[in-house]
Amino acid sequence: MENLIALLVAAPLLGAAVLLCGGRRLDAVGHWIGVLMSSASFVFGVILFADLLGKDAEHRTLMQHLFSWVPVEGFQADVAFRLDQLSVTFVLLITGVGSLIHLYSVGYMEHDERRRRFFGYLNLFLAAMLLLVLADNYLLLYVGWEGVGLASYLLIGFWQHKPSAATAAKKAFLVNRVGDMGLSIAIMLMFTTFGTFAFGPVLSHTGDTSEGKLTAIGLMLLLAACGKSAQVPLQSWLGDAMEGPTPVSALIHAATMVTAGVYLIVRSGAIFNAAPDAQLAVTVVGAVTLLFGAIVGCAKDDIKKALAGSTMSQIGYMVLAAGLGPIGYVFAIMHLVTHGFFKAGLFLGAGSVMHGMNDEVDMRKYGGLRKYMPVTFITFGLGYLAIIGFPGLSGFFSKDKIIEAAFAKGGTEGWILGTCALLGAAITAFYMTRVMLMTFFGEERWKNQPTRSPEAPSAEPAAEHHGEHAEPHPHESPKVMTIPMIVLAVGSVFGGAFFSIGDRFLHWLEPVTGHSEGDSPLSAAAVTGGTMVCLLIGVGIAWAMYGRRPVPAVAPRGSLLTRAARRDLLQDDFNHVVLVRGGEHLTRSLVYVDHTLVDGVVNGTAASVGGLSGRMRKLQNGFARSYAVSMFGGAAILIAATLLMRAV
Amino acid sequence: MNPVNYLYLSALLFTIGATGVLIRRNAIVVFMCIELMLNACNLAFVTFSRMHGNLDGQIIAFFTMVVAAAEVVVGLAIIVSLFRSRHSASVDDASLMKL
Amino acid sequence: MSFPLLTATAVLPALGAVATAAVPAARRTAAKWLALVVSLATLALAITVLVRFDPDGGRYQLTESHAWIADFGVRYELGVDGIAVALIALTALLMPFIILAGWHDADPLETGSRRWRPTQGFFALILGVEAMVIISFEATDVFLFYIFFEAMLIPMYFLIGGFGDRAHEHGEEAASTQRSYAAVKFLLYNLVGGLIMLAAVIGLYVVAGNFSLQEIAEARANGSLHMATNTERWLFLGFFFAFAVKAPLWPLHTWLPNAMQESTAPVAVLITAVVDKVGTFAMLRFCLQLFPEASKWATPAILVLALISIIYGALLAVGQRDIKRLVAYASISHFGFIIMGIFAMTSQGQSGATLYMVNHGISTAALMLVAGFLISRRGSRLIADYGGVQKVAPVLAGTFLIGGLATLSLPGLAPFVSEFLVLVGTFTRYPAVGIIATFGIVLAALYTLVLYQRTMTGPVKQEVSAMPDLRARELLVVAPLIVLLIFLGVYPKPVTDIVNPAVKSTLSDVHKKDPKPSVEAAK
Amino acid sequence: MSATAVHSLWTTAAAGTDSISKIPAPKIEYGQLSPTLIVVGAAIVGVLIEAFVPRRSRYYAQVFVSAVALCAAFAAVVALAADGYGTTKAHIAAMGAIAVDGPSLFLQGTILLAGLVGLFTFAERRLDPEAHGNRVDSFAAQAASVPGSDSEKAAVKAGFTTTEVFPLLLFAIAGMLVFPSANDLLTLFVALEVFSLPLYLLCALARRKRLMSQEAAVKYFLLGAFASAFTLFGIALLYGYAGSVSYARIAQVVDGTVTNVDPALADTMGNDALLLVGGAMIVMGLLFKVGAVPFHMWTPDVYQGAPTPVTGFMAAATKVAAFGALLRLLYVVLPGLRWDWRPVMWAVAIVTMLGGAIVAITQTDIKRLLAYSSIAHAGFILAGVIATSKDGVSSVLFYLGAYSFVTIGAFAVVTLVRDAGGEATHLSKWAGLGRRSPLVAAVFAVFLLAFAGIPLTSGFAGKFAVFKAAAEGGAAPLVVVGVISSAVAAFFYIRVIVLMFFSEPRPEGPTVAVPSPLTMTAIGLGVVVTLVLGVAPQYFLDLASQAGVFVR
Repeated sequence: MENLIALLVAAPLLGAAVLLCGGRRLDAVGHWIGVLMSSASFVFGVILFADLLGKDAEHRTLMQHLFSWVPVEGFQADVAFRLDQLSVTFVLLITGVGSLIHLYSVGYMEHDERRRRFFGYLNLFLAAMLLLVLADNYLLLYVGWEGVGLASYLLIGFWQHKPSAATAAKKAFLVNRVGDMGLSIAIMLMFTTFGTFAFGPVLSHTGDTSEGKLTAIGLMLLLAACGKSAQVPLQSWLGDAMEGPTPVSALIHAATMVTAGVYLIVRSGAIFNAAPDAQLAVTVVGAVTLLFGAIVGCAKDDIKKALAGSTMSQIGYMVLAAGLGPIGYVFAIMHLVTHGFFKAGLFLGAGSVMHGMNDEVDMRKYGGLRKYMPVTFITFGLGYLAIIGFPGLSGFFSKDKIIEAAFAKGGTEGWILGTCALLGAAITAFYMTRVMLMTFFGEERWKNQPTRSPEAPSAEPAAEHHGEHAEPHPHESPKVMTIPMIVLAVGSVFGGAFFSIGDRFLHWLEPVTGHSEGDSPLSAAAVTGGTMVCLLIGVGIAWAMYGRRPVPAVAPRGSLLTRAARRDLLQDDFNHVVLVRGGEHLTRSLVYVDHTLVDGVVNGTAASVGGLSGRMRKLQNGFARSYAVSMFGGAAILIAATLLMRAV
Repeated sequence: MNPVNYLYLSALLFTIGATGVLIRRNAIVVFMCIELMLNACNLAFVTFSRMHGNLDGQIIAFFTMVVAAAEVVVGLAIIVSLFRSRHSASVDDASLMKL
Repeated sequence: MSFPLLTATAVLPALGAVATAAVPAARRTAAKWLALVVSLATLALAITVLVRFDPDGGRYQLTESHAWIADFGVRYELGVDGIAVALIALTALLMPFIILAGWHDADPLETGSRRWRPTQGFFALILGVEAMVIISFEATDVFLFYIFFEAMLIPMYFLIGGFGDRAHEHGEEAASTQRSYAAVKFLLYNLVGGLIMLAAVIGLYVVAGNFSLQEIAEARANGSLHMATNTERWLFLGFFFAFAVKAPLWPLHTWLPNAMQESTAPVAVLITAVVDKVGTFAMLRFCLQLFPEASKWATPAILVLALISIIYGALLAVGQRDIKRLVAYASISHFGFIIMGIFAMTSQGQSGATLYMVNHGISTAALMLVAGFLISRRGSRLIADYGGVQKVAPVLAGTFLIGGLATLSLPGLAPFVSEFLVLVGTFTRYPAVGIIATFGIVLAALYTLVLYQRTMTGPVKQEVSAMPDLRARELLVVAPLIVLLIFLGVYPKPVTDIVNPAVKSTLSDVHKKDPKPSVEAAK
Repeated sequence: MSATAVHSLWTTAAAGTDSISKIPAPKIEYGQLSPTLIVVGAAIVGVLIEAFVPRRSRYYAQVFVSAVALCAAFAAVVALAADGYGTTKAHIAAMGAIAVDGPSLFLQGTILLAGLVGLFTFAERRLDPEAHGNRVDSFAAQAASVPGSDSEKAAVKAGFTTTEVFPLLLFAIAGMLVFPSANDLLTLFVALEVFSLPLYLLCALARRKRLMSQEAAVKYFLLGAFASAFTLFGIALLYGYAGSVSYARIAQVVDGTVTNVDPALADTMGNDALLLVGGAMIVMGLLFKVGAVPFHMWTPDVYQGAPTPVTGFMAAATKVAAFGALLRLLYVVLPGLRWDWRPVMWAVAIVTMLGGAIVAITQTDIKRLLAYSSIAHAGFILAGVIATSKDGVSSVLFYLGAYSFVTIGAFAVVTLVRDAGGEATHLSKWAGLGRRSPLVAAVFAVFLLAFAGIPLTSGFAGKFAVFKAAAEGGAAPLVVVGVISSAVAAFFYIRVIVLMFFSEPRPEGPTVAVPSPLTMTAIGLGVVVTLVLGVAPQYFLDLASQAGVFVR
């Protein structure tokens, strides 16, 4: 049974290889190969899952050792997989949602002549992501870690002819690299501390070393997580990543890849448990990000960017939970899964809307679409209710638990974190309602005015196939696109309930993550009540602003905060001024230094020797008598020197 | 008379000759100065031979004369040909090659 | 007396060079094929060496030893350890690709004198370089090594100065002047290094009385040969300077960008991927074995220089406007890593460094050769002259991207393994150095992706719109390299197994042990 | 004849006890002096040929005689060496005048070979375009006729050639053969003049650019005579110091082994001032011949002005002979003074190496360039001389052997590159030679690389040998300076290579004349020796090290 694990990774990898090397002759069937491979690995996942279920809780861990990868003296890195409750959860999420999105893409990318390549990249991503969650040591995890980075780079920049896309892709990779630095340093620290970096030994020996070392490792892991999961301060890439095709945004930048950071933290729980300071840092990052993302989400008019903000903020929730330690791990993962469902659904919905609207992304040019695309409206709506935590839907359970846990952290920290979480819930409700209203309700702002007005450039070139400046004719998307949306909607409706009733999910994961009930200052009921209140407030304000009053087709100037939020709270501008400009100056001056100083010294020496030569050459003036003089002088010196030698 | 004085004389002659080489322009004169130096050498040889009481120095003096004579032959030949082609025996005019 | 395999491996290309040079002017293509065949035959021999070499056997194997110049205490002594074997294999492996890639680089534009045969010369010189490089990897006699270490410069010099990119932004005249400037710079830098080494070599003879690496190393080990501290340090510096020029290490690096910029892509590969490796290899083999104490004494300074090379090279790569210069500075950064790994004096560091030499050779070859194909199509080296190539030549762009990803050492590709080993190996002994060096990987990503973005993505430039995709020959050059990159990235064990024992004995020469982890978690 | 021989003859006569018949005839080992004697004899025959053989056939007769003589002499040298005169039977012949030992035989051999190769370049008659239907060599039709005058034209028309050059060459070689083996100061001086005077004349005999040629001769002659005057005075002083001119005797006095000093002579005998000044003056004379800074200034002008074959021969053979004499002087006569002259020689060596290398950088004439490079090489050799060890001697011998062939070969190549005005020696004209005639350019490149001391050429082996000796002799700083100056020197050798191969050929550039087998042999021999001594020098190193001992 263990041997299946490798197949999980192998299937999509094979798919990627075939699709990318296959050449044009595969264009016709390429996308179906992609779908086949992803669903194949989903099937394997299910089989393995069933196998695990068969075992009793303690022995639900499958290991597969393939071969010794980098054997050097003390440094032994193997290619080995570990399939336990945690990883299998991810496997199912990744392959499941992945397969759905593959299916969706078949329809969505229909008109793109490079569709084969697109599916190749998607498969590559699946393979890397599975490698990430299945790896049995940090170095192998690192491979998956960068692998998904590469896939996301390729997919964000899929439409490379658009400078914006290429830039966004590059930015994403670079920011992630900064995070990867953290991961590699963490691995080095582990190696020096434990002499290994395999999960088993490292996590079981955390007791034997100093807290300082563990804190260092923890912080480095956190840095890595920030990069991958778009947490402050490394969140800036996620917004731009929306340049990629929408299915990519749904799969990579909502459901799976961006949650890798959470996986890393939960997986390394043992380290964080032993390093409270690192944990605190994690919670802080989480709390800050969940507010940051939420605020950004409120101000964006680009539907995908708005959703991106919300992704950021939701992952903030997860990280926050993961930072709370054993209290939160389970709920972090649980929220991760439910979020996977409804956020993916939302993105697909957004994609479907754009598909029907000539790839218009500016919500101010939407409105009243519910009549035209009912399925999209319903699925999107369900996703909406799920994310704001409408009672009974999945978001409600998972998010509520996290808020509880935050309070349960105890002490002032607990209060602060809890309040942040609550606040976040309120803002979430606000911006999601805003999206909902602007898109599906209100008057139809897209009537009698061409889309793709200069200030809202299109994200998708598929427009080239529809008329450029024609008035859009909203229409429902084809089945191949709607079916995945429906499935995901179902998931986002019932997922939470399914997990929480009888704490199924808790008991499932406990053996891996461990669990402890914190002593919450507030009763669970109180928290839920508070959440409900926040929710209502958020929705209310949104209704007041966008439901009752008509939405202006051109964004109003807005308050200072709004304008800041539109620009990702100026964080990008900071990067630009400090890093980009500064870097440019640095490199330019270094180039100058290399040319004038380092090279100059050498050339200078050469030149000076040449000059000396020129001057000495003048002595050779062609007059025999002056030669005689030099001989005479030389003789004199020779004699004098000889005598002198004797004298001294 | 103390033979050492002859040595001083020869040294003096040698120096005069050398100086002549350095300051005179006419090749012939320069050459004569060189001959003078050789003669100074001869004087020294003879003197030393006297002091040591062996004849080597005097023999050498003969040899030197022979050599000097040969030198004159060659030297004059060269200088004359130079003079004929340039109509000047000045060593300073002969400075085509420099630097 | 068995078959002198090592000599054969070196002599074959030498003979091939002579033969190639002798091919008449009219039969240009024959010369090319001849060169290719010879290089393949050499590869076969190198593989035989690889097979005959027993990793668990003695330190130096397949040894040959003959009297040569008794007066100078010089013997013709050959022998290979794991490190040498790996590098010989690399050299022999890359040559066919270099030759194939340079297939048309030396076709004469104008037919000069009847006896003027640039093509024959080009390939003959390449083979000559191969012969000299191989023998300097094999030499276990310091003098023998030195001779070829120096002699190598001459053919390289003609390759750089004599053959350049076809089209040039300022016309052929300017091109030739720039070329000869680059060539002279290359030669003088390395010659000065070599001459300073010559002084040290003579000094070594005065101290040791012979040049046999093994004898001297043994004598050092069992104390029968004592060097005064200062003598050892001076000699070490003499050797190291030459190797640092060759490697090249900051601040002795400025010849490399010019050389790589002006020479054709295959020659540029020859420089960084093959010839420069002799420098780093020699640090491992000679500096550490002959002067262990001095090596340890110099380690801090060298590490700092290596660190500067890493960061400085990467930053300058970011600032370049010329594709080849960019790759050159990237290589400087990578050589910083290699040297850092060597002088970290840990088994991970040195195994990593050796592996790095091999991987860097392959990855640079891949990147540079594709870049060469690109340049040959557009006739310009300036990044700004490209854009949107991905659209018109997807395969070219794809291979270029893979080469770039290898350069930024993406996990799954070969360079990642070696780079990480070097970093870990350094980190275990000098954490600060390791951490600073890690910034290098971010910068690497920066310059590679910027290069890719500017050249391959974005709207299609007018000049590149008609650019053909990779031809069969070019694909034949690139594909195997890429396969190799992936294979060694996934399964480097074959190389590490060969290298590890050699590294172990090198470390024992300098009396260094790996630092122990504070917790014995590993089972 | 030698001084001591003569004087013993005189003194016995002065004793006057017995009748003249009792005078013992001086004992001369003709066999051991045969190389010199053969050459001298041939020279005299050459003179006779000039006198009696009709002009048409003179050239052939001269070449034949000279070639035969040189080969015979070389054979004699080999025979002597084989007979063990170089090692076991080494002794002092001709009543103390001539030392027959390793160094002298080795150097004589080298000189003879160099002379032979030189002879080939002298005899080359295919390079210059035929004048009025008769082949001409690179020497003036009639030295006496004024350049550009009618008489000259007439001489050319008549097809005159200066076949005297061959006897002159032989005389010079004879002098050079004696020079390094001279074992007393008088012989030294005589030999010096014997090989200098013919050279002075040869310098004046160029066919083209006669004014420059004559000027070179004048400069060389005046300065040479000036230098030899110094030498002679030095000899006088040493004689005054030791009361004898024989090396052995002087050496003994220097060591103080001779104690029975007549008090009356106390102020001269054993007076160190005389010794030091005298020694310095003689050394200066020799340094002038090897062209060491600051006595080098004649070198560039003379090398440039002299007919190129003469330059090549001079550059090679003169250095060999002069360094041989210098070695013998310093190792046999003045070893006791080592601590006095070594520091001075250090200084000379350093300024010579650096001076030669640095000034060469900015030269624009290939012959002057080679002149300066020869100066730099003199510096390198001096480094070996200073080692004052057996290794030092043998390394110098080896270096001289290697160097002389490279030099002659290089100058021979220079004779090939010609344009309307004869040889095109200006560097700018060599641009793109590699494109026009790759072979010639390649050969010249080999010579240049050998000069630069690149491994696998004789230059490297030689340089390594002398530096090794110097380092072992405790002159490490000298080695470092040497290394630095070789780096500087490398620059201008490379410059020429760049010029030949990497720069575009000029349309009005020179043509490369196709030489006769004579010059080809000269060049080919140069290349072969260069490579053989570079790759497998062991045999010759053995030869040199066996020859490394002076007889005292």
